[in-house]
Amino acid sequence: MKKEFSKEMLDEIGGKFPEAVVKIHAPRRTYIRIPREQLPNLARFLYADKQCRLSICTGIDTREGIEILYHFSHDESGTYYNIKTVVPKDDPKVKSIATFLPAANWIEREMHELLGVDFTGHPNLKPLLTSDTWPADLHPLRRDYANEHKDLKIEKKL
Amino acid sequence: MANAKLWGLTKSPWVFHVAAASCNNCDIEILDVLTPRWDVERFGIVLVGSPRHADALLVTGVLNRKSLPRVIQVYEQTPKPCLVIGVGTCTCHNHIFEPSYNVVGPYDKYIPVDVYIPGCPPKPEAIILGVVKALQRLQ
Amino acid sequence: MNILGILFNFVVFPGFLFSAFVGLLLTWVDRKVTARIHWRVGPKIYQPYADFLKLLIKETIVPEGSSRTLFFLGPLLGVISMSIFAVMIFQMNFDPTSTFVGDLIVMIYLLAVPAIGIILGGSASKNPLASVGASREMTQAFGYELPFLVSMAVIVLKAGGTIKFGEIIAVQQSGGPFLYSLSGIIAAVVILFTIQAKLSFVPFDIPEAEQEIMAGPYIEYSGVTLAMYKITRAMMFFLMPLFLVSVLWGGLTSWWAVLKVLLFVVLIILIKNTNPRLRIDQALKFFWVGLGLLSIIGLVLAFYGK
Amino acid sequence: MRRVVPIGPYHPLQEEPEFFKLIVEGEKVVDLEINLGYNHRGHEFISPTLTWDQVPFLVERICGICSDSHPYAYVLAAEDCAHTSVPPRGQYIRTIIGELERIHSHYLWVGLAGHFIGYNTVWMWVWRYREPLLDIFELIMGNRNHYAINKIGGARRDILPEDYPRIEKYLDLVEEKTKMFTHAVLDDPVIRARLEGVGILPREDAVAYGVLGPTARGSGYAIDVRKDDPYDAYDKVDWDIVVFDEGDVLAKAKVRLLECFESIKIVRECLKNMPDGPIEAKVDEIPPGEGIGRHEAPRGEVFHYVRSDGSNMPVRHKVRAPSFMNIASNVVAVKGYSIADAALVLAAVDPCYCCTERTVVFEDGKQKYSGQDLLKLSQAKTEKIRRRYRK
Repeated sequence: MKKEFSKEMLDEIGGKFPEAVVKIHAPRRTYIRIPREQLPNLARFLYADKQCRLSICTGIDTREGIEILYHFSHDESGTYYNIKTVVPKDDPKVKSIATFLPAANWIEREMHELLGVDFTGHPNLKPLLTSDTWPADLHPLRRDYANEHKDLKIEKKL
Repeated sequence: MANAKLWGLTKSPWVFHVAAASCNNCDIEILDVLTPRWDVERFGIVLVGSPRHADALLVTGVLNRKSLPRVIQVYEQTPKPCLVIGVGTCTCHNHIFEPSYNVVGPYDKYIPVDVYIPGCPPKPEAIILGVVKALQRLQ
Repeated sequence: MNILGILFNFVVFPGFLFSAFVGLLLTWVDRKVTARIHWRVGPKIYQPYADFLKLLIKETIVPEGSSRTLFFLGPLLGVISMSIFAVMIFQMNFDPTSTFVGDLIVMIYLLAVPAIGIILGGSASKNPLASVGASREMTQAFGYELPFLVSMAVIVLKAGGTIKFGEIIAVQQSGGPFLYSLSGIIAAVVILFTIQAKLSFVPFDIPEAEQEIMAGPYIEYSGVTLAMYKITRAMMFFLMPLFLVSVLWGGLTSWWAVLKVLLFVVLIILIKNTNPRLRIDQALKFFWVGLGLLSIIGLVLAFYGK
Repeated sequence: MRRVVPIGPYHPLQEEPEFFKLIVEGEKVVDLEINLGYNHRGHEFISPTLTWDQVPFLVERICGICSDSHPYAYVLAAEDCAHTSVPPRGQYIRTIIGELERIHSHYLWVGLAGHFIGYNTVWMWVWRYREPLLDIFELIMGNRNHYAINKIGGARRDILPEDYPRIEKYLDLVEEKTKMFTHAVLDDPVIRARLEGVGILPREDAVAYGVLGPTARGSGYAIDVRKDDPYDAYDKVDWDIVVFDEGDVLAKAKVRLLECFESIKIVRECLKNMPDGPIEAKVDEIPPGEGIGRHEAPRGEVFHYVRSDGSNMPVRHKVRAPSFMNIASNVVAVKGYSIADAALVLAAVDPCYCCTERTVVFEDGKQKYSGQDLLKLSQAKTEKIRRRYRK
């Protein structure tokens, strides 16, 4: 039983969210670009109405700004719907989707730590990095992160 | 008397397994040497559950900022004399993880390591050899 | 008997040193048989002795904030009680007339002391896992003591109501071992499982479950104190099957008794290696409902002389 | 009275450092705090400093047990980005290694699960039959672990035809032994008593937490990348998904044991139909763009996302290991059971912390539930389970 990719859902998304820009990279790999205000609504639509499973989120530091991808997997058709949004670097704020999707809880915190993206409304967004001594404003996955960590002090015992 | 002490130590090394930030492979190979094909219980080597009971610490993986204090704590909890055996290339020189921001360098900056066993992961034979070498160091 | 002779009895033969020696030997049997079941070769015969020697020369750490007296008293209690137990059991096997009223009760008490030592030591070490282990040990002791005591009652009943250990052996030597009857077999089964629990062997190693609470009460022990626990365990491993043989299978009448003890030891090892660990509530249920009922059936059967 | 029972960071339950704090009342677990970060090595940071062909060696070292899965997903992502098609023989070789690895990983779990419930005999026996498989890996790829078989565009090493009989011989052995273990483990009343009805993860929570692999399939949530989004040779062979509805530890054990049979079936068929030809396609450069690779690892779907700007290094490489999702679900599965069960439940997802923490994750339990909330939660959970069984 081979599952087939269909364009129906993309059309539905296009109808519901007119701002969305859809790109089909390959069969079963679609990228949907959307403004950040609409992102939680689209995520809720995919998760609650279409039974998509949140796979993971990715944050990328690009020239345009910080790009955030939410990878949703639609297991019935084996398709990945990747919601993409770009936030400016000086105001990296996105509404959290962890409020209704527990699977997003950890990954949003991780992105908050590594990329400095602020997820508003996240239930437990503590800026805690690898260890307690890690400075809160140092984000290793940002492009401007130089090897500052080499100078970081390590509590040395013994 | 000294001979008896040495005999007791070399014939019954109980090891406690400390995995810092390891990739699991050395850990699995350490468990492997307990299983039927290698069976290190022949030599009296037993994996124990508490650092208080251990004579040797098998450390694996690179050290990161968070596991470092824990590893030092485990080392301090172990009754002396105790051996520290580094299993895997990661323990020698951080291996492929050298550029990372979270890796804080090889072990001997923090705790005295008696024997390093290179390999990614070292074969079970190599691990046994490393423990034997460590025991020879005692003598 | 002069004071030196008594000391010799307690410290060397058949007290501490002798039973510890045999116990460690049986520990080796345990490890070897276990290894063979696992398809391994297993340790050499001197292994338990090397372990013991090594623990003696290691550093002994007393955890910060623990109660020092209780921390050392815990392991000591077990060793002392088992030494006394060893002297009593051998004395009465060789000379049943040296018995006194109520010595069976004393022995039952002595068998319960190591568990108390573990509970004391575990609660004194100020470690959350050790206290969980101690509370599990306590719960388990409540579980296994009930069927154990009922089975003891079976034996007392079969021996004609005597609570003298020597007389129990004497009755068996004249009238045949108790084991050759239905209630005797039931009592043997119940006591065998109780021994398993008292030794904390799988499936009843709940108090020290390594994978759940590390080593439970022993977690903070090191060096000499840990060696004392190990030696108590080894002595129990020798003395409890011996006790079982004494009260049910005629005592130490001939060299056959050695084989009988070995038989029970191997049975214990087999049970240990063919079962997963139970949960504490499952163990309690097993002891109170399963073994409790079984032992009461044994008691009724013994009353009717079966 | 509430107490905190720490599990870890150095604990015999797990081979890797991980810190679980069980909040218990007596023996009953009322809450769980998961504290990760002890294994964070920053793979995503190192990856853009390596070339495309070097990255497989890095991602291989994310995890030693599934050291085929991460490179596999990575090369699939790079191939998706470059629109490369792999020659059939390369596809078959990768599939065979992937499935052999699944057998090895499931065997490892069954053995360790035996160890966790104090049944060392199971551990020793299962691992005894795992050894010949490692020999086969050594035969084909020269290392017992860290196989380095995946390469962008195909496979790095060929399986020689003279090695087929040895693999087939091993498959016969492992099929026989898996049958034995399945009977021995699943028919043992004491094991059943320990595993049945423990650590139930209802289907609703499984979906909400996005759990994967055997953990999801044990909860009646039938997802499997090999069926949903077939890659390489998986749609050219005939096999079935194993799904159980109970959601407890026993169901997860059953899924893993029965999956071994499916893996044997796949490897056998692949060996039989193995096409001739080259094992790899030449990939000159990765064009600018993005790619997604998914591979069904023994623990669930491994997800890799790469972004290329046309240079010889990836710009961004995102790794999502299955345990990342599975471990988070423990918070639901462990509540209301005893400490003894908790240890088992935590181990039942076959956690792989080194996978989880290739990047930072940190959970400190600030969300404490009050007693009333907990009561409600557990009632809701019971209700869910009841509804499911009534159906």
